[in-house]
Amino acid sequence: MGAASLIVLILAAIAFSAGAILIAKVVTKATKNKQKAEPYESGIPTRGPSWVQFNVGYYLFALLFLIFDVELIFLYPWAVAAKKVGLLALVEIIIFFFILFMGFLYAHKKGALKWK
Amino acid sequence: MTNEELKTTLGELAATAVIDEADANGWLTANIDASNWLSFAQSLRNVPELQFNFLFCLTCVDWKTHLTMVYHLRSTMHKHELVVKAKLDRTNPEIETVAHIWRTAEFHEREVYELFGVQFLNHPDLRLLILPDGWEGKKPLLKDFEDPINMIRL
Amino acid sequence: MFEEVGTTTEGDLIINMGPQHPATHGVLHLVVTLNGETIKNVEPHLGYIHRSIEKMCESLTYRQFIYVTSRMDYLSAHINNHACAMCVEKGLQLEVPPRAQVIRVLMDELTRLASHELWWGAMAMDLGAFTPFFHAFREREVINDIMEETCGARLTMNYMVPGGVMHDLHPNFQQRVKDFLQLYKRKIHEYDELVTGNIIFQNRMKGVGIISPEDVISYGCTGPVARGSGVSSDVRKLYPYEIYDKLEFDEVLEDGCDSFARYMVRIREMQQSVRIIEQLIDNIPDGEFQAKTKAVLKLPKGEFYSKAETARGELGVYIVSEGGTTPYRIKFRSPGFSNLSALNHLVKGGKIGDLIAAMGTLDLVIPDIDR
Amino acid sequence: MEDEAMFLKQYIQDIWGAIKSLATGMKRTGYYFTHHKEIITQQYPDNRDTLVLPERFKGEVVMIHDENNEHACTGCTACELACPNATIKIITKFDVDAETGKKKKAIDTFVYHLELCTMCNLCVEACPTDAIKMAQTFEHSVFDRSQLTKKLNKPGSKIRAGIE
Amino acid sequence: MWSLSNIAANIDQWLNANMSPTWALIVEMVIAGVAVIGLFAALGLVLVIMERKVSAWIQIRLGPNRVGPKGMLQSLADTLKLLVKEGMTPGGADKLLFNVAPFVAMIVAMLLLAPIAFAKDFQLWDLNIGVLYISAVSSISVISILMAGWASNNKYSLLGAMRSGAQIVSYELSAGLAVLAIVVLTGSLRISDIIQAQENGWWLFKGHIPVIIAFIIFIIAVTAETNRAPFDLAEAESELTAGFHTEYSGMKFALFFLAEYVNVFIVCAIGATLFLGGWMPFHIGNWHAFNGVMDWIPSSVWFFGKTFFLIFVIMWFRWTFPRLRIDQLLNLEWKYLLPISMFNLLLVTLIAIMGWHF
Repeated sequence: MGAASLIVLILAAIAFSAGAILIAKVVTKATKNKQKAEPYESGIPTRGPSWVQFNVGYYLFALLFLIFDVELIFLYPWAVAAKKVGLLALVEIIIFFFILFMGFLYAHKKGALKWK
Repeated sequence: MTNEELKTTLGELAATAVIDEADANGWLTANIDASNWLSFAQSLRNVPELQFNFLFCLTCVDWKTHLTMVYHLRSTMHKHELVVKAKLDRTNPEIETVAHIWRTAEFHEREVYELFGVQFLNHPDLRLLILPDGWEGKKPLLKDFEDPINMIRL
Repeated sequence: MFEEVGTTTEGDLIINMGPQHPATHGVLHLVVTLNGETIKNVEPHLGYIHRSIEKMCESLTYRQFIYVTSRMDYLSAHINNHACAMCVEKGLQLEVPPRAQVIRVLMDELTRLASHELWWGAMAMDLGAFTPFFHAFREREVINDIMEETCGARLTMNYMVPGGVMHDLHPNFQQRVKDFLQLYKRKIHEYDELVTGNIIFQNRMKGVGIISPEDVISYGCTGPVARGSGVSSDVRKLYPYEIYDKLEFDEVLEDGCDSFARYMVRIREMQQSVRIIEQLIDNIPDGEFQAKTKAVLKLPKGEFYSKAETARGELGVYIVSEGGTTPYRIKFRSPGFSNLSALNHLVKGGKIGDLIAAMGTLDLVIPDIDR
Repeated sequence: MEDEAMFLKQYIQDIWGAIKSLATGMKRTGYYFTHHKEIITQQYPDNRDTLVLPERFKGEVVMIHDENNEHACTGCTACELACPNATIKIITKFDVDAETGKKKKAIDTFVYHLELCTMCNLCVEACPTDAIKMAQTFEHSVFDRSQLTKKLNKPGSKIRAGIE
Repeated sequence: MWSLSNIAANIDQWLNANMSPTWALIVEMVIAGVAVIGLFAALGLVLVIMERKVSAWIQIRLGPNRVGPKGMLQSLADTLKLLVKEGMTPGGADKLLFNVAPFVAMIVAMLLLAPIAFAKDFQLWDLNIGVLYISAVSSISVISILMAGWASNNKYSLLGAMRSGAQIVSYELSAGLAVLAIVVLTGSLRISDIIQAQENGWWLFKGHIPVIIAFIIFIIAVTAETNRAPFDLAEAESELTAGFHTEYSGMKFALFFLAEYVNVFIVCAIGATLFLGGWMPFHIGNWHAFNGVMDWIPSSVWFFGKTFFLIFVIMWFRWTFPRLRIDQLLNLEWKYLLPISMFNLLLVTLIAIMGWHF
């Protein structure tokens, strides 16, 4: 069916979700009260803002991922061609991985992979 | 250390302490003045022959005329036990905290504070632990506590 | 809305865990200060199930107050009752018949086994493994059935009375306990396969929630928490009551000081309990199961303190008597209360997952702490 | 080089040990997945007919009546005193003995508050004439709390002769 | 012979014979849309009851057995229950993000269906970069979780979202490297080519130990990517109550729930396609009689059989293992899975280039 199928799928997902939510809206009887709208925190009113500046630990991994994911994208065309190119492809990828691995070791030594 | 030896050591340590004979549990009771408690506690913990390092029970008794703090101490090294009692004024009960000597006292003193109203001087964190916020004033375990809603008299 | 983001410069997050939280097993309320995943401070707030049992007991007679104590640490109900009965007996200077002593010890050990079973399952569930919970209940149900047959109830038995036990053992008791021991021995290796040996579990537990022997004593921790740090604290060995001094069993000590050590203490303690039950089950002496007592019990004026080893540690019962039929003041030194006070020390600097693991190995029963 | 070799050996050993421990656990759960005979759950409301509770099970307090509708309760209130929760309330009356004309204390109503009862068995222990016992019923839920307050002596019942 | 592709071709013929090409295409699209929605709903129902039965049997319980024969309609009853539940939006929440997040989750799950070959010649879009498409689109799923967690204005949700952010992006790498091993062996990114390459044997059996290692890494990584236990830190029940969907209720929660299960299905389908030959029947060398019997089984049965087997394995993990801690989770990825899968890829390349595979 080709690329048109993507539109079909997106529309189907939206129709399905929206339909389900709408049916639920029609079927349910909603009541409003103040306690109900409070965020759940084990039954105790929350203290302080929920949207806080977050610990850097999580982001480090996102940054690392960015580096490696770019590398992964480079690998896709290589992977398709590897079999045809032959041993040269292997040598190339070893060099590529070596450089990458050095970077990885550097990050490791720097303690970027240690959770703080 | 046997009770006899304990008695002599304690006598030397704090002349003001009145040592009772062993009770039904076989433990000596040292009655001390509330103002001497902190220094007495420190020596109980630190004197090498005594080494009472384990405060296994801390509570208070309401005698209607006065309160009595009761400390049950044990030494895990020397395997001896001692009860220390300190008489407190009922209207304004105050005693030094021992939370820095035996850390378990921190929670137990908070419990006594809210259930009996004893003020522990220099306690690091003397707030309500069990009772809901805003309870201040009424002390449930005192004998004259009344709560007509939640207490059912049989 | 987004302006607020910058205002908390440190990025600390204060989270309420409990009273309605899957990991706190009851109504414990922890206020946790977090920085990212790292715990900076944990502060327990108690009292959600406080019934003031100590106050209630002041208006109950010496026969009546024992039943209330089943509701403290409901998983060690027998042992609580036992400690109270012993305290009253101390006051009355009552000799418990040998048969009653053996029955009491048997029941205590079965209770301890059942309690540890539940703890094992619940702790594995805290760590995210659901299956062990049901497997633990398989064995625990058998113990509960045995209890039900002899005591008439599964959880709050009220089987101990001053001077002995309420009924004699059920005729089936011996056989059913033996069957249970058979089953237990057949299944014990599954505990190791499912949880103890699991690499994820070990990594979650080892080096987490460390507490040194000195701190254990200072915080007044008892039971498996103390023994996990190598501090000898088993009341059954140190201050033997009933017939414990005639029995062959080891006090389980581990020197890891971490959560895994506490875990291993309980696992090995189960085996010691089985050992005690095996020694006694064929040697229950004949005779009375209850000493003769007066209809109305009156304790002489004085103070009485008795202690027993519950599944969670040392339970102390302190009765101040004025010579009447009811205690003037009663204090329960519950093991959970002291153990909980060490929680902040255990988890400070750890992750949220460590808090769950450390709390699991403290084996908190909230009614025991709140009383 | 020695160090690296040692590190690599340790690394592989770690992985091997980890996989082995995980496989052991999966073997155990796999065993139960395929062995349905080990299932231990009961189907509660379905097995009501075959459900046997032990005779000592403490479900609720009942008064024993024999076939002549006679019970053994003298109205001594020992159970009322023994109860920690004020579950039992005994209302007595004075029967006049038809033959001798003497007044005799007897039970009028034995009120039992099931909603307050904690099944501690102390009343049964205290009873000098074994008039009450614990029954094995356990399905106590009702829609109205007042239904939990029960009268234990059956209507028209009287005390069995010879019980003092 | 009866097969899904024949039915599709017949419908196509019939439509083109009776209508103009444009209308035929539109009708086909509608049919396809209805079909995927039906597949979605059916998958949700089947996987939920499967999960509950698997967990029950592992936990020596009976599991649901009241609704329908042997409890098989239980998940239908659950759906009805969720339908009549009120969908709440917490007071302080970012309303737009909060309500859009479940849609994003659903769209991502739906889009991933496009290149999957459900049976012989039965595929929505056999694009030439199928594998790349899958890994690209599946990366978006983390956005829905981050949106949901951030918008909820709930601390548990925020922590859960942050955790899953770090987790999903990390495990994406080793999953990608494991997939690349097959791409190297096949030399194509097209799903149909990959399946065709396994005509005489599945890669898992043809590719020696390195492919088996790649397969294990793939299974571990996708378990983590779909936030399933033992990697369910984003919704770590005993730590963060329900993690990123703590505040979701009613149908919005159901959509997240459904998206999670469909994601599990999709990653297992991809695993089955890459390593177990997709719809290819099981053949053994020259056993022609045996191979004939295997060929007789419809290709869609093969595909769903393999996929559900992998789903079972993932469920088996969930009901056996305790959860990892966040730092251990990332350690596992960065210190073990990533280096191993990089090294493994080299080995696979060597095998592929030297033609050592069968």
